[in-house]
Amino acid sequence: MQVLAQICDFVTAYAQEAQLDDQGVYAVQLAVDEAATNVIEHAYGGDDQGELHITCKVDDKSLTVIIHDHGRAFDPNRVPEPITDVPLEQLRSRGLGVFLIRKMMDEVCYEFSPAKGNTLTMVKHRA
Amino acid sequence: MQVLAQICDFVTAYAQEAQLDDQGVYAVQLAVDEAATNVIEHAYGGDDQGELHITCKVDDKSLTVIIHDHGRAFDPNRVPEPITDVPLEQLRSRGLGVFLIRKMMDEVCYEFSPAKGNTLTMVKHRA
Amino acid sequence: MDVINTEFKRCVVVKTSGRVDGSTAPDLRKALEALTEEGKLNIVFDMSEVNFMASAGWWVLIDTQKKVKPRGELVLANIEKGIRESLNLVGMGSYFTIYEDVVSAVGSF
Amino acid sequence: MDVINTEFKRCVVVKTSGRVDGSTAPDLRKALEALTEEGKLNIVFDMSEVNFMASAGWWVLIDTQKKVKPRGELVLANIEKGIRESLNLVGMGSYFTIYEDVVSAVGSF
Ligand SMILES: Nc1ncnc2c1ncn2[C@@H]1O[C@H](COP(=O)(O)OP(=O)(O)O)[C@@H](O)[C@H]1O
Ligand SMILES: Nc1ncnc2c1ncn2[C@@H]1O[C@H](COP(=O)(O)OP(=O)(O)O)[C@@H](O)[C@H]1O
Repeated sequence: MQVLAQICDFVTAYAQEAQLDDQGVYAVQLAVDEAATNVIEHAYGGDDQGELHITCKVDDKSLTVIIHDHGRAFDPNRVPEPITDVPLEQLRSRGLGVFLIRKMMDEVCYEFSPAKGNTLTMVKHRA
Repeated sequence: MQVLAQICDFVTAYAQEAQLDDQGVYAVQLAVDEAATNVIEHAYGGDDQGELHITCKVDDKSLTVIIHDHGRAFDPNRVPEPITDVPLEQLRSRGLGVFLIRKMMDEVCYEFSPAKGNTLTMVKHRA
Repeated sequence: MDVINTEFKRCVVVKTSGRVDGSTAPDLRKALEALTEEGKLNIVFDMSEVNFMASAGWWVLIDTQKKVKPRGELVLANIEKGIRESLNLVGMGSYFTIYEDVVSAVGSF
Repeated sequence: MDVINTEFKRCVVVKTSGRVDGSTAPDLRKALEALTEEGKLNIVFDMSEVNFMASAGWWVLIDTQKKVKPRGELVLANIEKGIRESLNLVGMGSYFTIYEDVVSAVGSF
């Protein structure tokens, strides 16, 4: 799964081209890492077979990252926020990845079509 | 007594010209500092009046530092070594400065004459 | 991923470097579990050379914190700004005491 | 000469910089005496920025060590090579535990 480090390098180059500041670059790295991890771990039932496509677009005020996969339909916007204002013992280990994606990016848009599969479009504006 | 820092800078320049290594430079700094401190504190009865002359000579294998004062006669070679192989409680706080001078330098020579006063000649060879 | 432990009188400093993500977090988990199983419950995680921390890493730290508290504590030191902000943004910052440097973290035990 | 104290749970780190010689050693003495008078007997002297230490400085440390032992201890951290050799040459090295860095020194208490 060193592929995650490669994906990170790939989007980092575009994030810098989009002139995001350090916080913005880190936000994109984290959001894309969480999204890619989820595809790898959950979309294809964990057998490391499926494909994952990442496309980056830079314009004069933002970076857009599009992640594409043909795994099962999954809308991250429907994962509830983790409940984090509870005592440690009651904290349940789930849902943090998707929450981080939404917190780190300015826009997160999900589409599914039987032909095209899952398309997750994430936008980060320049600060 | 910031004069000690000035004296240190003065001899350091010669120690470097004599191409002493770092340990050698530090040894000279320490020996000269201890000798100058003793002159300032003890030679003139502590009234900050006396004179102290320092001369440095560089040759192709060593640095010679000569310290001259007109205070009372004092031969550092006659100060006994401090006894340091004793338990902490028995350690007596004296004689370390002169001992350091002898340990740090390769030759330590003392002369006194009523006309010329005290002359302490210290030699450090290049390693 | 290499994880290095340095034991002191009252705590252990755990250090790793680079990315803690879905692929490397299991190494960190193993190292921390080995410590808690030995009863080493005062732990400093030195993050000075960690430049990326995904949720998989945070869960390892949360699970460790659950194990060591209240008898011990896992504290964090030297967190990069971006990592720290992501931690606070999702509300996880409150589960950890964070120190500016390892000296302060070790000095707290 | 400025002397900065940083207090931790079980010890105080004392730091100064530059030259500790006949003219500045009294400042160090004052700072250390203030600590021992408050009953702070576990002390780390951080020498990372001390580049010169004359015998006047060593006597301050020896006197402090006499005061704090055996209930506490004065330990040294981060001593420059030249200073360390001069300490050992005159046989004073044995009166102090010396640590490579402040973390290890703080971690020893
Ligand atoms: N790409 C995906 N395909 C299918 N299920 C997913 C996908 N991503 C996430 N999930 C589901 O959503 C849950 C929450 O995901 P996430 O917020 O990343 O937290 P975590 O993976 O740590 O549980 C996962 O446990 C998984 O069941
Ligand atoms: N230049 C000097 N003139 C007169 N007396 C000196 C001189 N230097 C040293 N002394 C005497 O020798 C003693 C030992 O000196 P030293 O080894 O430097 O240790 P310390 O000064 O720490 O006692 C001093 O206490 C002082 O009495």
